Amino acid sequence: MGAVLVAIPAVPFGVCALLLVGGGVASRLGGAPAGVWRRAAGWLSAGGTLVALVAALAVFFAVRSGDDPALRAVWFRAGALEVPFSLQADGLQTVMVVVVAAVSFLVHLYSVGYMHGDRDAVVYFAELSLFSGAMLLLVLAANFFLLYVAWELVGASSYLLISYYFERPAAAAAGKKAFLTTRIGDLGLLVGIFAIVRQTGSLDYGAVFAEAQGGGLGGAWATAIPLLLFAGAAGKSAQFPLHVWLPDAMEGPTPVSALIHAATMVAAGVYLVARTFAIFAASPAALDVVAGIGAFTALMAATIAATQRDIKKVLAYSTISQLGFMVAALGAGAPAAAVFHLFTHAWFKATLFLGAGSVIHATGRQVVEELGGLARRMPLTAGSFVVGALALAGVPPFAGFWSKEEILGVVAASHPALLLMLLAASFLTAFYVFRLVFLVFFGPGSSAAAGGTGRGGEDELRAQAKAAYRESSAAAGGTGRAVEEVAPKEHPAGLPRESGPVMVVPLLLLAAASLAAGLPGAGFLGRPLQSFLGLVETGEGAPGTPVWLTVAAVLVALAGVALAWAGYGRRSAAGADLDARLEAGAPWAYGRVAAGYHVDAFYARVLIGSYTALAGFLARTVDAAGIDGLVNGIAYGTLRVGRATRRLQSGEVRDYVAAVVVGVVLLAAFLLGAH
Amino acid sequence: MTAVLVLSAVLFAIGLFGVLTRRNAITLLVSVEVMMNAANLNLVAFSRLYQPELMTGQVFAILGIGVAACEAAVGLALILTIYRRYGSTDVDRVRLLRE
Amino acid sequence: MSGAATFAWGALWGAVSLTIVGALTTVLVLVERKISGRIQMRVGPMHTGPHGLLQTVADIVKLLFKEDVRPARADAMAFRLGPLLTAVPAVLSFAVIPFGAPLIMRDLNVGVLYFLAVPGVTAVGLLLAGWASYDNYSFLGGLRSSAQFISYEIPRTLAVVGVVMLAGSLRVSAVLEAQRTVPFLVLEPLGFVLYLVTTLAEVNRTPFDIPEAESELVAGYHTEYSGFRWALFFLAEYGALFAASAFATVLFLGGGNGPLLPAFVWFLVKTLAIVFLTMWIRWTLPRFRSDQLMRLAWKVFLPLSLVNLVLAGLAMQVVAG
Amino acid sequence: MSGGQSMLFVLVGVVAAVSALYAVLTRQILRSIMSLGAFLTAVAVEFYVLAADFVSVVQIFVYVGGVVVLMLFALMLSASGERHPLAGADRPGLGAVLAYLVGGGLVVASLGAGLPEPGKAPAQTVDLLGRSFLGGQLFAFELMGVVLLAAVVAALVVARGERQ
Repeated sequence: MGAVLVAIPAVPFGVCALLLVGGGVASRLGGAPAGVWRRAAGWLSAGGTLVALVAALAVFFAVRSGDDPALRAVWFRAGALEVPFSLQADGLQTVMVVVVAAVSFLVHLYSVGYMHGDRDAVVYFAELSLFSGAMLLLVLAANFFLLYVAWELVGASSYLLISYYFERPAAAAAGKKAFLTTRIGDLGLLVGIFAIVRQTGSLDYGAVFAEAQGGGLGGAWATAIPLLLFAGAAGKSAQFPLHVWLPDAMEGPTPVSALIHAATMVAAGVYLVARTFAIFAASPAALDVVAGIGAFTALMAATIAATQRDIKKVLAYSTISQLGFMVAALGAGAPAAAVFHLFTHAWFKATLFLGAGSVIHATGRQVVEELGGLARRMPLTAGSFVVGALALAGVPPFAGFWSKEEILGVVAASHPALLLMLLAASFLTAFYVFRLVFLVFFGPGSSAAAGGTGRGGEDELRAQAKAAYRESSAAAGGTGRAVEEVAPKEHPAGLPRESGPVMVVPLLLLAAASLAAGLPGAGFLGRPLQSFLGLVETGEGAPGTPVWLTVAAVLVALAGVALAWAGYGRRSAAGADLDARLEAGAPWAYGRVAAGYHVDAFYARVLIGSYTALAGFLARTVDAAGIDGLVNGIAYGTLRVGRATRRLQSGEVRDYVAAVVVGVVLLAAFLLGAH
Repeated sequence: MTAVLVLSAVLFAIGLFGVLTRRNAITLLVSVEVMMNAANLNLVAFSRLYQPELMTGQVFAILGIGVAACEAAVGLALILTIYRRYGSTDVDRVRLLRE
Repeated sequence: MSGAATFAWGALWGAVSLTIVGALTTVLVLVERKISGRIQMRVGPMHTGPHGLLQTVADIVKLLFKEDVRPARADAMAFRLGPLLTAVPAVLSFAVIPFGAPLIMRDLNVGVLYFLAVPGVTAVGLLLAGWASYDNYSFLGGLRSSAQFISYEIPRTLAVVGVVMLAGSLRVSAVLEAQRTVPFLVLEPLGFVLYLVTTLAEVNRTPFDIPEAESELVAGYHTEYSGFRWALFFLAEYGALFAASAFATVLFLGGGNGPLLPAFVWFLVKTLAIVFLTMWIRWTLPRFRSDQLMRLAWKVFLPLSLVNLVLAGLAMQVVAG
Repeated sequence: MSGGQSMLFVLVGVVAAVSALYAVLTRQILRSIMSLGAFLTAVAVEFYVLAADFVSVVQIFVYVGGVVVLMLFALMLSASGERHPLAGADRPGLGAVLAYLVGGGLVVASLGAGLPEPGKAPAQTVDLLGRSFLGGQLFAFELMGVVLLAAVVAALVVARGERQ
């Protein structure tokens, strides 16, 4: 089974290398080979993740039949520390690997259609494969060192993917922002790992967890280590205050957003905490911090999401909010519930994102006011989007209901004070997602008559890419007409229509999953998923959500849906009715919320501004005056001394001889005197 | 033995005086040769005094003579070059070492 | 031998040497003129004395009483030193020539080297003479002669080194002892030829007699000399010729070794045979040009003398059996 | 050294010192060189008196027959325009003081050392010297060869360099 474990991350990595090397060769050859390779890249890449998925399923069934696959080899030694190269697949990791592999596969498949005709498709798929491979490695790693390597690989490849349209300043900036923001968390993780090595002398999961459960971390470290690890998790999982990168990351291609949000990058943080929960369990204080941050993030992001006008922005804040739910569950001592929500969230968020991508792909727009009435034009997309929305809102029996209800249950049991925040967040969740549904798919189609000249930045770029493609083809000797036939025609001038099967099939599959994904963890089925995970829990007593809470949750969700319908769905030309009214009612507050509480501006002004000021001070005062002054002073002093002593150099050999003789005489006199 | 040492000291001083005062490159060389001979004299004398059977001092005296020959050859080549360049063998005119 | 005795013996030998050289020069000049006459189908000097035997004696008398002409702007000291420094080494080199078993002034430890070193000073004399004359032709002649002298000194010394290797000593008596059975001419024919040819150059004999080239340099470094000083150059030339021939006898022909006759006689016979050989060459061969001469020294004789060293090594193996 | 030899040594030593002094002091370069020749010959005699006959002959061979000739060549080639080149002296005061200090110091040290007279010299100097050269002092011998070669090459390069 060890070979299968290695194959899961290795195959996507191999595909990545193959794509890049082959792409290099093909672009050297130019013309037809380059085109063929570009078209083949997507299928190769998807094939790689399919292999990973099959392997992951094999692992899953092996684990379920009682096997415990693991691989262990010594990687290298550093002094007394032995760094192993070890993979393993216990319950949690098996579930994660299956989810990651499955979502990756679907996103790859979807990308084949979405990226069709893109100039740099080979690079895109290579990066996507790298990302998937890194994520799979992260999930399978059995020691902290390998985990950290994979962790950074995920960060690096996400940077590449987010700034894929690097010609666009916003995309480049977003990639940089994501990378730098998560690095802050990564630093915490790294220090945490150092602390772990220092306290336990081992990197191995098993050894470290055993030590932690036995209270071996010692005193303050027992709290500091989980908090440091959580810093890493907060970075990757976009928890307050490190959440700012996620909305901007929407600058990447939509499939990338889906991949990042649904199952991979943001899940890494939650997975990390769940994986190392044995360490967290040793420190109630750390758990309280985690729970507080989670709940706060959930509510804050939900309010922001309710005010956004860009589909992808709404979904981005929604992800942050849902991650807040998961983190709150972790803080409440129920990692199983968090993973369960992660599991269900993966499916329905992927559904929503791919649906949104489908809409953008078809219309070239992504601002809600410019869209509408698409349900008739794109029924399949609309249907699956609604399924995803219901799941997100927590309406039974969709997937989100089961997991969210469980989270509410554990939080109510451990941190009652936070329950209200989460309920409010639930309400807002239902509200903003159905606001999206009503504005985009129902009502008068403000976008129905629009041509392909929308202001969707992404599509603009795609159009540019196509133009460039045409130019290069023309330069290669083709006639203009032949090029026109070769160039992809996804955007007929005219009405938007349903996307092609490559995009719709994954969408439908995901929608089905969004409907059913709650069942493995549902209480009435005995919660097989949670027990399969085999995680340590700190929650007291039997987990189970009180009936009143279930009822309250459902009612809250329905209330949100109803408010959305009232605000946006009822009237035919509703448009931004409720938005306008809210904004008019409390312009000050609404603006603050819509701007994400100005966290970004705060960072820009306080952190970056002060840092820049400090750097400026150092450069102008300390460096220019102090250090440079010292260096220049030394140089000037040397020059002056040289000028002064130059007179001694008469250039006459006899003078030098005389000097030597004088020296000899003096030395002899000295020696004789000493004698 | 004392006579040898005194003679050698006197010769050395004479050569040194020449090196310090003479202006012409050839006479400089002459003075240096005087000094070297003074040293050779000492070498031979001490060889006889302490190691008459080993001849080490004489070996080095011969070595010194060889070095003197080399020095003369190279020095004179330099003098010729200097003469061709400056039209004189006075070292005072050769002040490239200064700046 | 005490210091005083050494001094007395040296003075005696110096006087004897000087007499020998003077007499030899007188005789050899006559002999040469006679031989040259025979070679050139003439009779040579015939009028002074019977068959012209007193011709050179008369010449010497003439030279001794001739006016000593010195160029007006010549450097007086150098002008006087020049001929002296050419003549004195020739006389000094007689100190290590073994005319017979007891007839050698000092059988030095380093006799062979002494014989090579002392005539080396001649180069200084040649330069001085040419320089002091304040005459461009003399100056050039002096430079050429001394350059020639120094150049040929190297292959000459190396040729002698072969003999020293075979004899295993620098002592003249040891060299002779080593040739008791076989003269080194047999073991070292190349060395002998090299020594002979380079000796011709050293003593300015044809085909290397540049100073005699009237057409080019008006007789070279001694153009401006006359009278007694000129006689000194003559003395030096013939003294050196005889000394070099005598040393050829010592080094290659076994010195005084020979049957029946006394060593002294054998030595003179052999030496005079070589002297005759040089005269024969002089009146037979044409002269080299100055540049050809130098090229010959550095590009032919120097490599040949190195080859000779290797051959001497082989000969040592043969002797050692 | 016997009494006669000591006397000879002192006598020749005086000659050497006088000729050295003249070589250093005279304004005529030619005379300086000639005087050097005399000095070198005197030193060669001193070597002989000190029972270093091989060194003595080498001194004549190399110095008188080689170095002095080279110096004459240099003089004549470099001063061909002026037949009696004169060379002055600078700062004789400083030179005299320094030379007096060094020489005086050395003389005082020599007188104060009280070294014994050397014993009888070995007879086979050349044999011993040869064994020393090819035995214990082989490195010095080889080094001298290398130095000579380097000097020949250097002299050639320096003398030819200007013509390019």
